[in-house]
Amino acid sequence: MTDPFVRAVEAVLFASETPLTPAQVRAHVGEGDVAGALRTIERTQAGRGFVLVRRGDHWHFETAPDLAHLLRRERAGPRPLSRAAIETLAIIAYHEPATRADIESIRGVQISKGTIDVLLEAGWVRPAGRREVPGRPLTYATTPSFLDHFGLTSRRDLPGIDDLRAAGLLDPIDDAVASALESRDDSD
Amino acid sequence: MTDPFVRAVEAVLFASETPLTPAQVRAHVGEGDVAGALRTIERTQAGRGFVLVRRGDHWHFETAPDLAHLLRRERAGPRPLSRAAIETLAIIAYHEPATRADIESIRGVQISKGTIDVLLEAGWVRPAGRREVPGRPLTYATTPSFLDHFGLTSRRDLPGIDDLRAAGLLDPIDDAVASALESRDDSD
Amino acid sequence: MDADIPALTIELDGWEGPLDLLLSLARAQKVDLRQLSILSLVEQYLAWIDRAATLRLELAADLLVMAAWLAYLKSALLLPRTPDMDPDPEELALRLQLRLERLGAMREAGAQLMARDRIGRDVFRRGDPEGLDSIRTTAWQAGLYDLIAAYGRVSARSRPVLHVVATRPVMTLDEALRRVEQLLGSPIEWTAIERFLPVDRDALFRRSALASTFVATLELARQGRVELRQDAPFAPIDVRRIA
Repeated sequence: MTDPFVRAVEAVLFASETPLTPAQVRAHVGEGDVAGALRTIERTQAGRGFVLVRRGDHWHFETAPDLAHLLRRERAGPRPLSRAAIETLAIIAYHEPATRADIESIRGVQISKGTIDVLLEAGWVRPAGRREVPGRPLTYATTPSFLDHFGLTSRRDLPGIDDLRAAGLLDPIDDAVASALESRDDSD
Repeated sequence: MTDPFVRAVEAVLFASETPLTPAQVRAHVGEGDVAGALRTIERTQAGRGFVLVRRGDHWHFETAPDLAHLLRRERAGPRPLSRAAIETLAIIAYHEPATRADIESIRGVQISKGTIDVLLEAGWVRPAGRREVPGRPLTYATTPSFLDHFGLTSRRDLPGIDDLRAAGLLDPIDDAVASALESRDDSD
Repeated sequence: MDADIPALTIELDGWEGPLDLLLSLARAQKVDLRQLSILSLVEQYLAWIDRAATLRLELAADLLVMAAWLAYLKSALLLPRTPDMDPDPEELALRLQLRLERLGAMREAGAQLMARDRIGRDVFRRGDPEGLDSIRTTAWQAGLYDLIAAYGRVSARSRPVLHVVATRPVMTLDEALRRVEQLLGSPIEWTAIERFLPVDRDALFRRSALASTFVATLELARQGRVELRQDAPFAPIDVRRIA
């Protein structure tokens, strides 16, 4: 078992979002030999996958520098889907196969070319043949990796309109306020 | 000096923003005994200020629970749930998959709008397919981040679940009535 | 037994339905739910409803419906037993007990879950992780919640606007009690319950008034002020004043 004071110091450094000075550490852990604890941790961690490092007066844990290649650190960062894209994806999932005109008529606004491209690139939708009507428009459907990503076994797992209504997801904002007031009335 | 493969595994887990499965770890560190390395790190970190924990199939580092008092201040904790939401979450977790009707029959009141919505939004429950009975109601189950948030290694870790199961409190009520009546008739 | 009742403060906002109230009463007895006497619990519930009535508190309809059902259960449990009684009152009592046990168990389980070491409250993940970039996974992020919420949003926008009338004209129980009491001022013989309803063209309001008036006459019958009569299931219900 590690010395209790040393444990406290390492927990504080681990949970902190920024590097800390010994004085900042002391504000959390109270009186004790912070400098000594830092040296102990530094020594214990040497040669491990993550180490304690000092930058000026500030201390923090970081992954061992020689292992950085395992992390592939070009932090492009995950990007959230745009509102238009997620709505388009939802419409395709609920109505597939759907043409661009179907999607536009359900969303009530035009969609730009790039929106479907993003979904194609993410691998969540695929072209699903042409519809045999004038103009033979292309239809779109979801892919197995769509199901995979959203943790669904099949499209039938998507909540139906009644479920959405019961979960409060079909209410425009004004209705949501009204129903909050209503449920307060219900409780008496 | 720690074993190079163990170092690599702990570096990847330490750097990750989310809990990782052994397969995800392997995607970074290459072939090797990931399970063995996880056990080694678990043992090495035991008693330290932050420890390696398993939640379902995922592993991550977190601060030792007994140090909560040092870290809690100045942080807004998770938003408290309503009593209805807490009970609904418990019913889903102990009975999963559970339909809305299952939840309502145990609580004795209708679920108000927004109760399941709150749990979906927190990422603790998910739609889990439909039950093949008339009306094909949607069922709900818990997610990996439910286990993660509440510090459960698996659903078998749910507080008291073995006792509840042994006492028949997780069986449908009709089964419980039938078996109670049967044993009463036997004893007459 | 009566001495226990005032300990439970009568507060109306607190109860999420009759089962919730019953469970609180049962918990106040401080016995294992499996050892609970359903008969004494029923008496406590009825006493609670009585007290609320004397304090002139307006009770939710489901609490009153449960009271009527429990009053029936109580009389069935007290009557000399006949083997062919259907439904078997013992079974009804057992069912109620099992439901209370289940709700109690889930409430306890919920409390225990909330008391666990929770991330962000008791235990903390690393504050500033470098992050992993795995080139193989897609950069686009969206969760199931985002997806179904988006569909809900789109549907709400494009669906023909559906006006749901949230509040319907209803007759409250108090109002129904007042009306019936007024009409009882003059001596009446057997009178169909519909005669007590206000003349109103709104069918929904009439249905609400019928329901409230029925519950009001039940309450007055319980107080021994009126008698009710019904010849057969679904036959008209008649009311008369007890002289």
